[in-house]
Amino acid sequence: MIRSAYSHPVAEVEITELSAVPLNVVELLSKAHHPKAGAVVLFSGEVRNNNNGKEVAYLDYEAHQIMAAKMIRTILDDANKKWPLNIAIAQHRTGKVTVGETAVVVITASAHRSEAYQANQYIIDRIKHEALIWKCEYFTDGSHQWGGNCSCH
Amino acid sequence: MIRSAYSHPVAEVEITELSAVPLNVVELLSKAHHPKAGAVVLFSGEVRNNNNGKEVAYLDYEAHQIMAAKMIRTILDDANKKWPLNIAIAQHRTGKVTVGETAVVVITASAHRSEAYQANQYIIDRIKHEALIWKCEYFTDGSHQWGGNCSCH
Amino acid sequence: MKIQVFAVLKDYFDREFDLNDDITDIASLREHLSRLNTSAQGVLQLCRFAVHDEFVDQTYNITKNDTICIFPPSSGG
Amino acid sequence: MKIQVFAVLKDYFDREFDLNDDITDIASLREHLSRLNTSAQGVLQLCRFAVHDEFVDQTYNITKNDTICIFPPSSGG
Repeated sequence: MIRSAYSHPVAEVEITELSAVPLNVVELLSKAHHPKAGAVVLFSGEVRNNNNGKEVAYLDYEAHQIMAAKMIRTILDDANKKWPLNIAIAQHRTGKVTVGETAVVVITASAHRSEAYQANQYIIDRIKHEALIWKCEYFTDGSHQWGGNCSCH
Repeated sequence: MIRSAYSHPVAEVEITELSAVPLNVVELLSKAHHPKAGAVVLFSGEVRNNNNGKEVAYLDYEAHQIMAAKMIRTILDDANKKWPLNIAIAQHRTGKVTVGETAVVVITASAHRSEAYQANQYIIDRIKHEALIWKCEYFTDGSHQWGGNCSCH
Repeated sequence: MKIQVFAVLKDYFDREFDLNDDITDIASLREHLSRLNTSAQGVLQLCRFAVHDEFVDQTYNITKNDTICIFPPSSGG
Repeated sequence: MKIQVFAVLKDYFDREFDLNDDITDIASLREHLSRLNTSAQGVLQLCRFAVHDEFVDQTYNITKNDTICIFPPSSGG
């Protein structure tokens, strides 16, 4: 469960940091409104059909559920300390994610847009580098590759 | 009508640059997928309930329809030249927009997220500064103020 | 010529009006309007002008049938 | 002690297994596993370790009932 902001007036949104079922980006966005927020920025990390010249069949995400969820909460808290955000939410898929599906979504909202963009990028950068979530790419040629490089760096 | 990318493989999305009716952000987002795009960034500029300490009742946007639409197309084209985007769309409201409603939306998608963020910010910055669209704020105290500062700079 | 004004300029002029004075370029038009309503002088200094949906500069030669749009600084979003 | 490995480490070890050897800290555990499967030596050098859902460093004293998680470098998204 994420409380969607830290020290500022907040729209309470309850979201699990990790989800084993497809992320409902549209529903998350529809929740991400706040009367004091003039700027909403959404990032959706989606599975591409190719990586390093190989055709991707699907990805499989493994996570240390407890620690990964806690790290995402910490990252969101840190973002809320750095910027005056009205909303900061993030959700990451686990399990099999097919081409075109969303693997991770981050939504930030603030009075002015510069903060919403900065916080959004900060959150996704840290989730990608720090959270205990691993990607395995399965290619159409039958091979697979554990992530080291993420699909959208 | 916007063709959603310039010199790259494109998901064709037909969107009017200006809309006199509420923007359907969720529908725009649901269109903004592309098999080669690993990163989708959406910006929604929404009407805040206050500005400079005064309570906002609603905004009213006036545009030079033909020239504003053309400028938005040019800005999107320029973004497509600067970054390898799969999707670049933007839509701006005209007329009366109430608190919490979206005044402008920009969606960009690219293989990697850095380009999607950069292009998104570039597009909204230029739309805000260059497009022939004017905002008039109507406050709950009955006063009004033609824009000079935008509500989410 | 026909004049169309936008946004805050509507607080000083009609949205659309005809001018039959002998004004031949944009610079003179701006001076003329500044005299018509001195309160608008400051904002007129910041305005851009367009004819036939294209921006024109101060030296543009106005013809009788032109419609001239006058744009204050814009602020979208 | 019980060992749980994640991601690419599953190509080299079982997902979860018991070790009864006389290993007392994380540094020795890493060495031990590197000997068990030399192909994993490189990635083990990059791994982080956790006990009871908290990261632990190389000097952590392992007790018999600990479950030790071993995490390769992560790459979300």
